[in-house]
This record gives sequence, C-alpha cells and structure tokens, in this order.
Amino acid sequence: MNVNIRRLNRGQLFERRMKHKIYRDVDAIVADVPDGARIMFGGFGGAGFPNNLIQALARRGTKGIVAISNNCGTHDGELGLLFKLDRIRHVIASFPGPHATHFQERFAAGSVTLELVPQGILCERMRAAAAGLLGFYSPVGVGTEVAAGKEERLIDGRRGILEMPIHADFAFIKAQKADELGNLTYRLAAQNFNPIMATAAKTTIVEVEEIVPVGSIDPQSVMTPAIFVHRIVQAKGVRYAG
Amino acid sequence: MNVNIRRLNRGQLFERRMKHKIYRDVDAIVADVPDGARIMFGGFGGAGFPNNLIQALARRGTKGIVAISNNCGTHDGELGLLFKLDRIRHVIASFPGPHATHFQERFAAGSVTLELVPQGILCERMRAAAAGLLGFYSPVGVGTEVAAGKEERLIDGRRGILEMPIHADFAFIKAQKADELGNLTYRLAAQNFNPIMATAAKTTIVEVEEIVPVGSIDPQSVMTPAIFVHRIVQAKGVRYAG
Amino acid sequence: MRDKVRLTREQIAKRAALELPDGAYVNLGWGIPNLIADHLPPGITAYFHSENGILGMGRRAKAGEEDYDLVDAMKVPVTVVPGASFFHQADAHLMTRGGHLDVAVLGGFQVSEKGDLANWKIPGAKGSGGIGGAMDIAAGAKTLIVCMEHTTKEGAPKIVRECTYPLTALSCVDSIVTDLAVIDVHDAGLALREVAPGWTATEIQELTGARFEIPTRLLEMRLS
Amino acid sequence: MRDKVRLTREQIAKRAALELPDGAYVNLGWGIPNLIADHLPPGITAYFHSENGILGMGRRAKAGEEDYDLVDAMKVPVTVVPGASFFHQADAHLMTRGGHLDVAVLGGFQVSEKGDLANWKIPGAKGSGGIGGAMDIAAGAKTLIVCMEHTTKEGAPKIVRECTYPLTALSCVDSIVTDLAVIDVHDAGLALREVAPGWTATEIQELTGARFEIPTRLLEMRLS
Repeated sequence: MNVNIRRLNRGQLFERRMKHKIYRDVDAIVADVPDGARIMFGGFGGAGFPNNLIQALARRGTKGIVAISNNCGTHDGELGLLFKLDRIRHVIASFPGPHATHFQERFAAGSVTLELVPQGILCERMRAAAAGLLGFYSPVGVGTEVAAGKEERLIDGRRGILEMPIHADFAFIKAQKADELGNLTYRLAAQNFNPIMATAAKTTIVEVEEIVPVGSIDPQSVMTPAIFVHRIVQAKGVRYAG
Repeated sequence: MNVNIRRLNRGQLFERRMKHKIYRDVDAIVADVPDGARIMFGGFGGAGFPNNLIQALARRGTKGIVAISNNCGTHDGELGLLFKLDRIRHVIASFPGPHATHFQERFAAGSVTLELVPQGILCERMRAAAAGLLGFYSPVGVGTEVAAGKEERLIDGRRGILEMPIHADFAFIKAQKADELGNLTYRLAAQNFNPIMATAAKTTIVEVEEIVPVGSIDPQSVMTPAIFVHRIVQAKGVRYAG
Repeated sequence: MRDKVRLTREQIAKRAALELPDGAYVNLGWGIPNLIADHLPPGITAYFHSENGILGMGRRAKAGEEDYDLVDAMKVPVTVVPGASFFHQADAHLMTRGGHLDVAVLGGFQVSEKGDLANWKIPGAKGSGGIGGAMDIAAGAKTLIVCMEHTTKEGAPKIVRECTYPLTALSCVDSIVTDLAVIDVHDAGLALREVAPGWTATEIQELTGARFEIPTRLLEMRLS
Repeated sequence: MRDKVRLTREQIAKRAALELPDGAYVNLGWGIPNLIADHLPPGITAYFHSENGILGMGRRAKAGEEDYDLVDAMKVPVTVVPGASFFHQADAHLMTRGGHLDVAVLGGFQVSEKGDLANWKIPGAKGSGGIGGAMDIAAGAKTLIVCMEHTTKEGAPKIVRECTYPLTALSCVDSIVTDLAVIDVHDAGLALREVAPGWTATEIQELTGARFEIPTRLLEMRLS
C-alpha cells in the first residue's frame, strides 16, 4: 500500500474511543434493547446471520419487536428462536420461508403480522433511510399485491409506486473482521444484507469472528466504514444447520 | 482465498468474449460516440479522470455533447479541452470550478448551458438510473435555487423535492486495473464518481493503467463488477497538472 | 402418427439454455431454471448472478468442498468461476432492477398473453408466501424467459389470457419454454415458435389458454 | 478599557475545534473550517471525512510524499490515519445526507436567525458558481457549525434576520463561530454564548443583523 499513514501519538485516546465500541460479551451488548424496538437482522441463505446476538436478545427477553429481515428463520435457527418465544410482533420480510415454522404458525394464528416486500426493494428502502432520502418511485410490484395502498404515478411513460424508507432503532449484523474502530470486512456471500443494514439503523451492533488492531485492514478493503458501527463483540461462530 | 474456483476448459470462448471488451487503442474505443451523445465523465480533484478518453474524443470531433461531470475542467485539462473546442453544449455539474476557464467563458457567453446539482444528489440521481428507480424525494436543496421547478412534498413532516434519474449513453471512466472480463479496481481516492457512473450509462468505457488476467483480482476486491463494463483500453496515465 | 413427447424438466432446461447468448449475464430462478447451469451448450459461456451478491457463480460445491459463506439464493453451497465478484444485496438488485442482466430465467405458475407473470403465490396455499427477488428480477431483466410445465397437474393451461394467480410483474415475459412448446410474447400477442416432437400446433393450442399465432414454418423443439 | 481583539482565521478555527466531541466523525468545508484539522486540542481525536470518498483523512502530504490519487475535496494531496477507509462518492454522500457525520463545519456568507445558511454564491459575482457538497452536508450533518468573519469587509453583518444571498439549506446551523463571538441557534432564535476579548454584548449586537439573547453569564472566547 502506497498510502501515507499518519503516525498518531494519541494511543490512549484512540483506545478510549475504541472502548466505547467494543463489548466483552454478547449479553452486555444487547442489554439496553427495549421492548418494541425496530431491529434489522442481517443474513441470507444461512450465511451472515448474527446468531449470537439473536440468542443474547432471546435471553434478554426483549418483546414486541418489529423485525426487518429477508426471511423469518429456519425452524429454531436464526430468527426462528425469537418467533418461537413470541418476541416478534411484526416483521418486514421478502421471503419468510417454508422452514420458518414458528413464524408460519404465528402468522396463521394472527399473532404476528407481516409486510411482504420484494427483496431488492427491501434493500433499497433501507438504503433510502441510510442515505437521508424520503422516498422513491419504483417499477417493482406495479400492478401486484405489493402496490396495494401505495401511490402510483406515471413517470416518463413508466408506472412507478412510491416506496418509503425503512428506519430502525438497531441493526444486528454479522461480519468477518472488525478493527478496533469498527471498520468491517465480510467473507464471500456472507455480506448479503449486512452492509446495508449497518448504514440504516440508529445503532448498529455487530458480531464478528475476529477483532483486529487498527491499521491492519487495508483502507481499500474496508467494506463497512467505522462511522456506521456503534458496538462490536467477538463471538464464536454459531451456524444453524437446519 | 478459501474460494472454490471452477476450472474452465473454455479458454477460447472466454477469450472471444474478452475481445469484445478490450480495445487496442483509445481512438478506436470512442470511434462510434455520436454527436449529441450524453456522456458521464468520472474524476474529482485531479484524481480518476479519463484523460486519455477525453483527448481521444476531442480528436474524434464529437460535438453537441451533454456532459455529466462533477466539474468542468481545469484550464485545458480534463473536460477543459472539450469546452475549449466547443464540443459540449450542456453540462450537469455540481462544481464547475473557478479554473474551468473555457467553460466559464462559454457559460457567460450563453453558448453552454448548465444544470447545477448538489454533489451528493448528482451521485444519487445517477445511481437511481443505474438501479432502475424512477425518481426520489430528497431534503437537499429545499428552499434553495436548486428546488426551482421541482415538485415539493411534505413527507413525515420533512420537506422533500422530487429528483429524477440521470441516464447517459456513455460513461467515460478511469480505473486502476481491469481484468480481461472487465472487473475493475480503483486506487485510494481515485474512485470518486467512477464506480457510480460505470453502473449508470448504457455503454461504459474505461481506461485503465493495467489489464490483468482473469482470476488475478480477488473476487472480494472487485470494486466494479464486470457486468457494468463494456469496453476497456489500457492507456498511459495522463494527469493534467494545472 | 409419431409418439407425442413431453419434455422432462432437464430437457426444458436444456432447451432454455439454447436461448442464452454467449457471454450473457444471467440470473436463474428456482425450479427448472436452476437446472440450466448444468446444461449449457458447448461453446457458450454464461456468467451467473445470484441475488445474494455473487456474479460468476459456478457449479455446486462437491462433498467436502462446501463453504457455507458461499451459497446460492437457494442456500446451496456453490463455487465461483475465475473473474467472479462479491457484493452486497442492494448492489445485487441494482443489477436486477437496473436492466443489467442480459437474461433472467424464472419459473412460472401462469403467464398471460400480454406477458404478465404469476410465479410467487398459489391462491389458497397455506402460509405467508414469499416474494424473494422475483419481482425485482422480472421488472428489470433485459430478456425474461419463463420455464414451466405447459399445464398444471390437473391439466389446466398455465398460459392464459389473464393471470388469476397473484402477479409478479406486468408485461415482463419475452419467451416461454414448456414441456410442449416454445412460445414468444410479442406486443401483438403470443406466437408459437416450436413444438415438442410429435405434437401439432392445433394440439398445443388446445392445451393453451390464450390464442397464439402459428408460424408458416413450425419448428420442432431441439432437445440438445 | 481593554483592547478589542478580533480573532484571526487560525484563532476562529482553534475556537471551533473546541466544539468537536472526542471521537467525532467530522467534515470540514473550505476556508476557515479547513484549518481546524491542524488545531485540534490535545486529547481530542476526530475522524475527518472527505466527500470524495475518504474517512480518516490525515494531515497534508509533505513535499515528496504527495500521491495524486489521495487528495482532499480541495485537490490538496493528503494522508490518511490508521483505520481509514476509501469508498465512492455516492457512499461518501450517503454519509453526509444520512445523518452519519457527528459534526460538519462550513464557511458562510450569511446565517439567518433561523439558522438558514448561505455559503455557495455571492449575488452578482462572475461565473457560474458551484455547489459542491455543501447542500448535502448542510442537510444531513447531526451538528452544523459555521465559521466566518462576523461582518463583511465593508462592515455589513453576516448574521442576519433573513439571508439575501442564495441559500444552501434552511434551518441547518447549530452554532456560529466568528472573529467576535460564539452564537448558538435555538428554536427560539439566536443566543450569544461568548464574545472576543474586550467586547461587550451590546457592541456585538450592533455588528449583528439579528437580535440575540444575552446570557446571564457571558463568557470570553477561549483562544487555546
């Protein structure tokens, strides 16, 4: 790397700042997540799920959650645990999934409500929140159930519906590495929703496989810049194999 | 990299496809850019300008260009050359710049028209085009000259103005490396507008410092995936030092 | 009279694979389309896109080779080809919605004569249903091919005048490849292009819920 | 009577630097704000954002150290600190507009009593003018501080009831640091917080185009 790195002689201060972000355990990092919180959960296809944070949240007992997630878990795994324990009251998802048994039971019984959103629009509505936009017109879902109740408009000869930003109080995400300032990297297809959600919530909580010293991630390889990351915990990988 | 790489036994075909993208010289790569073309030009602050492509376009003689660019050149450098030769009739820019002398003269004389756009909104309107969105509401510029003629609307208590996508026929961009399929990397702050413009135009033409074999860029380090890149030429770096 | 052949799912996939131009960027949906990757004709390269952030997806991982951070949209461990790239889901759908994919091939429950597609929800089926990436892909692909059986298990036509199933997108389908025919969707309506071996255009029309134009020279579906 | 001191540009920058919370993500605009990076008080770390795609921008590059792919928004070759990151301009402005920057410090031509800012165009000036990133930054920063001279060269107030210059953003300014005072913008209007050494609140009010509230305990501007 032919980058000029400024030598900082403020080791202590850096450390003080770092300490604000790094937590020793997964229970402490979710300890203030209140009932009724709107929470984004990363992960797709078994990859990149913040399973340790989800399990810590289950232990904490937070209820009345509004969850934003591509799917609704796999049996007891991933978000499945929080549905099983009746902690989620409403979910915004693109593909709840046939194996999201705890969700499906509660959805059928009417104890959980669902807003079904096309997957790319789910991403884009979160990104709009992250980017300070107030809404956008999209051709996706025009003429389908998804358009119900949404304003439709003809723009340059194309039909579009107005989509609104999705904001959240917390994002629970999973990354591969964090440096002590909160710069993140992800592995292969385990990025999925994580980098978007990291930018879209008021407080982003990340579980990582490894915490590395500041300066050890090439600035050109950072996938989520530290500005978006508020709390970090190192947690042993847990993958639901269901 | 713990990625499973499929061994392809289709070397010849890969090569045929590559040949569609790789051009031998900068004059050939712009030979079909017609009068009146809408062209996005990357670059910011002297970094990441496709100066070789700009000079080739000047030699070709394309006129009546609608240019989309953060600024309007530095004296004879960057876009300055095309203004000097009276090849640009309209420009969408965020900061034409005090050193854009050829532009400023023509703007004062009325022979070039300007749409002035906030820099982030310039990015976002190009991204909307790239992402298949039809428009978006933004709080930027509310109550200012920028809002003139735009629809304003109150959304969740915030004032927003409707911004439309910016499409283009061509993007002229500069990258550090391309592999033979068109995967790109950029160096340090020389990314700037290039990755966005690459996604937003019908035909993306890139000048690179180096063309490398397929497979030599780590899939996790690709900054612009090959799907966005249509033509590649290796060109010796030209930086305008004005 | 020749035997009437109904194509297998693999044969439908093989026939659809012939529609891919060399070097195309392609997204394959669930079901029959997902079989296409294994049935590319010799001499054709396609770069497969997965909406979870992969361009240049390769074959499925072999036993022992699985990396669960490298899965396709169906959770199946896969591989990547040289020249692949990874990105996040918003960029993956910038590609789908923004017209960057040359071809998408999706499964279908119904296709209308105007090219409307219904492929995400069966009326009356149990559960919440799920959209996934289908609506973004259908709205944005340059060319959309639907692969499906020509009729339901009960024999009802799946190519219809108006879809009665919940829609995925309006006027999005370019071609339909079924076990009985290849049918194109034009502005003027449907046009039969090929029939499965042994079938006449009239017989296909009887199993189709919308009228199609019959070409002067009707081709037989190539199976390889 | 004490000598009346007007702060130098460096002193304005130094005073503004005291407003930065430790660990803040900060964007500095052209002019006086750009001097702040060199005047951080001891014990304070700030991470500087540049709208061309840098977070963690460091000091200017020394002679011989310049890399022209690593420049700030003013084209000046810079360095980065450990823990920096690079990204494209759309992501850089996702940060500005989306409320991710803790503090932005911009220059100003005029600030109104409602916190409206005019800082991009002087009426009647030659040339096209240019907005750059100012409107995105002003619309989105969590805290916006304006650094400027208290009056124009001709002595006209730059803090006014209504801006007469072309606006950058409405109701965006939180605090104003000038060569004569620190003034906060509250919902109820302006509030004087500090005055330059030797000045009284009344004297500052005479040079200010809008009324401000005077605190019971008026502080003197700290210069270091």
